[in-house]
Amino acid sequence: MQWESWSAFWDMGGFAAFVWGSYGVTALLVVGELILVMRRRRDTVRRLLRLRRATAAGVNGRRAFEEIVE
Amino acid sequence: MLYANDLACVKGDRPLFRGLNLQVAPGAMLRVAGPNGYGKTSLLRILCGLALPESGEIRWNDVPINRDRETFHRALLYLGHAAALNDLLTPLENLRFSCAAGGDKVDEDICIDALVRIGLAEQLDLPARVLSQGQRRRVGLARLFLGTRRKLWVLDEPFTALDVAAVADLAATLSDHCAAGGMVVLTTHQDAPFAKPPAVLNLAEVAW
Amino acid sequence: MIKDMDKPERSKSLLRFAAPQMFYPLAGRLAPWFAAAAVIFVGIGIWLGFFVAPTDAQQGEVYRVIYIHVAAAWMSMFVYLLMAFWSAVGLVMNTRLSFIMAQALAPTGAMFCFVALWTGALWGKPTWGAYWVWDARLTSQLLLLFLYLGFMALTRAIEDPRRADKAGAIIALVGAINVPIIYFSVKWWNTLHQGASVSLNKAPSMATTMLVGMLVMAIAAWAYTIAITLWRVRSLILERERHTEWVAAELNALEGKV
Amino acid sequence: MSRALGPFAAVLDRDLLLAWRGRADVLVTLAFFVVVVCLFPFGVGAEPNQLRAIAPGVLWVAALLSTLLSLHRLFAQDHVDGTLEQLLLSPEPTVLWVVAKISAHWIATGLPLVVAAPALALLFDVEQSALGVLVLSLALGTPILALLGAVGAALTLGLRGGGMLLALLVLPLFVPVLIFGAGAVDAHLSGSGAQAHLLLLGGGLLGALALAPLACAAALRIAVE
Repeated sequence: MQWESWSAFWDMGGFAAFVWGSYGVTALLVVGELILVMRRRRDTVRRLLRLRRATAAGVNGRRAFEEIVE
Repeated sequence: MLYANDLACVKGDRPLFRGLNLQVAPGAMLRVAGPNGYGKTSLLRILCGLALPESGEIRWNDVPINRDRETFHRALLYLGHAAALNDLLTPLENLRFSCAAGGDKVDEDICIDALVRIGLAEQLDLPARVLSQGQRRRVGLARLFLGTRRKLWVLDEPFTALDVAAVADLAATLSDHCAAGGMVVLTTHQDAPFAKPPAVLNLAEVAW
Repeated sequence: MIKDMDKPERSKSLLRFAAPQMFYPLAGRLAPWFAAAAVIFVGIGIWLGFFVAPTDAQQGEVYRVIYIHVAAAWMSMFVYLLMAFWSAVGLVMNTRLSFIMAQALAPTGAMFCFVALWTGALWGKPTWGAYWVWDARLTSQLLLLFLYLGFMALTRAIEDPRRADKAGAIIALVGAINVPIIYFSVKWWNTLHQGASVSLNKAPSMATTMLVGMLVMAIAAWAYTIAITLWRVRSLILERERHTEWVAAELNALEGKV
Repeated sequence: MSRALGPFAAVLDRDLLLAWRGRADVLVTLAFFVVVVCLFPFGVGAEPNQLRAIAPGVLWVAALLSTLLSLHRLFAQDHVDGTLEQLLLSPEPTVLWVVAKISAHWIATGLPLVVAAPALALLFDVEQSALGVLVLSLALGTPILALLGAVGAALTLGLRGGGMLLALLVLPLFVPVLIFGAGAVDAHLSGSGAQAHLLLLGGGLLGALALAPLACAAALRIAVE
């Protein structure tokens, strides 16, 4: 075990800001990316579902399709 | 002989047509009809190899056009909506450039005769930017009178902005071209006095 | 004209996964496993890096940033080359899935590139007293980030998906050819201006545990990249193939859940 | 206008004629180059040996930015008026007239920069001996910028916000040219000789001449779709 105590661990030999700054931002970015990908998938599926309902309801698939396409 | 098999096209994310087959034999003329937005221009551009179809294949004399691009383009003359005209050049310079760029050997007086015939005698040496929309389209059409040995003519709305006399003259030229064994694929909203009524492909009936 | 790879043949060859319809469920099954592997390896890597590896003689504890910095720098380079590979495959075989793969990789590559720059800066401050130093590797890393941003900006700026795919593929290939050129010219330029003294070399004495820690973190980064890319590919496929019946069927299945 | 000599001569003649008729644009590019170069003394201060030190870099960055700004003129007009479509339908190989277009563009915008550079260098009190190397490095470097820039211009053809996107795409690719271009003059001034830099620029030019038109032709084909 490298560290005498947890507080020494967090202090990281006086470089806490730099080490935890690096790891913290990296963790933030990784988790952020995961959330973004998941949300993107959910939004895509929702948009396609809404699109499908609209085109199914439209009189002529082609006409309704044109109005919906953002 | 132009032959297209099972063509499909999606513009952006709008599906236009699918499973489209067409065949243009020497001497034949095909009119592509259909309301706006059904992909008439897209089909023409796909036939020329300017655009890639979603799926399907196009053959010229039984050779896929992307396999032997040079032979196909040597036999093709495409006139699109834009008249391929640069505003800073005169009609004569523009016409001579499009011939040279297409690899045709055409000397000056033939170009002048073509421009005079299409009704641009006075505008020969004016910069193209002063020309009217109809005059600009005529410079594009002048290439049809140059007697270049291009078999397949693909014309997008050739008759727009032309007066009655020019329409008749152009229709006669197209009919002569077909009579001489050439092929024409065109789109137009007005019926023109062709020697023989063209075959019609209506995109509205081609389901997606 | 187009060798139609999109209709799923029943052949048993791996090529059948080139069809988006076949690849979509496969990606769905594989991604969680890679994600799990990533979590495990990160755990081991952190444990090795922080609790087993000794303190560095010269740099003290701050060198522990190396575990992320090196892994991210490697990944940003590999992901770009992977993008160039998929772009080349896409242009040659005209399979749309290859282009989708390249575009799915780009954001993760850019993220690693930024992480490498960020951790490089935070590591640089205590070791040489400045957040940014025109070190050859850091500078080429910065230019690599511009290449990533250029790729992503171009593919998003073009509405028509097919043109976006091919344009992105071309810039990825052109960029890939230039990456070594940029790297060596920057290296030449760097030694010219500042001499070799100031450069971000690795911690001199690489104790085995440090090395192992770094490798484990690199593997973790690989697993993470594969997982996140597979997920992103799935949503890209859904967007691209929305006209097809199989997407309609897929949407039915998802009707209630979303 | 020359007789029909095939697409290469036709495109080259036409574009040079167009550049001559639209020479206002050429003067604007040149004026921009001069203005940008003159800005630096205001920003950095007029202290002679400092100016002398930064002169090669300033001249090169200004040349790079001028090239970047004029790149949109390469294909935009032809794309709008339909000439690009006709050229792509020409039976002759696309690469042929693409090289012609880029050469005409370089003659119209790159060459004036090379000619103007020595005069501007005098503003920075650069030694006489270094002027030769400066001109040579620009003469070798600006065509590379034009070739690489043409690929970016073709890729961003017809896109809104294309200008910024074009800069983002090509600037990283310009960095090596800038390094060895400006480096050549520095190396000459420091006495270690500029052969290595100039040879590298020459090699880069040949490489770009061989590869860039291919990428540019492919990009044009998809831009017109």
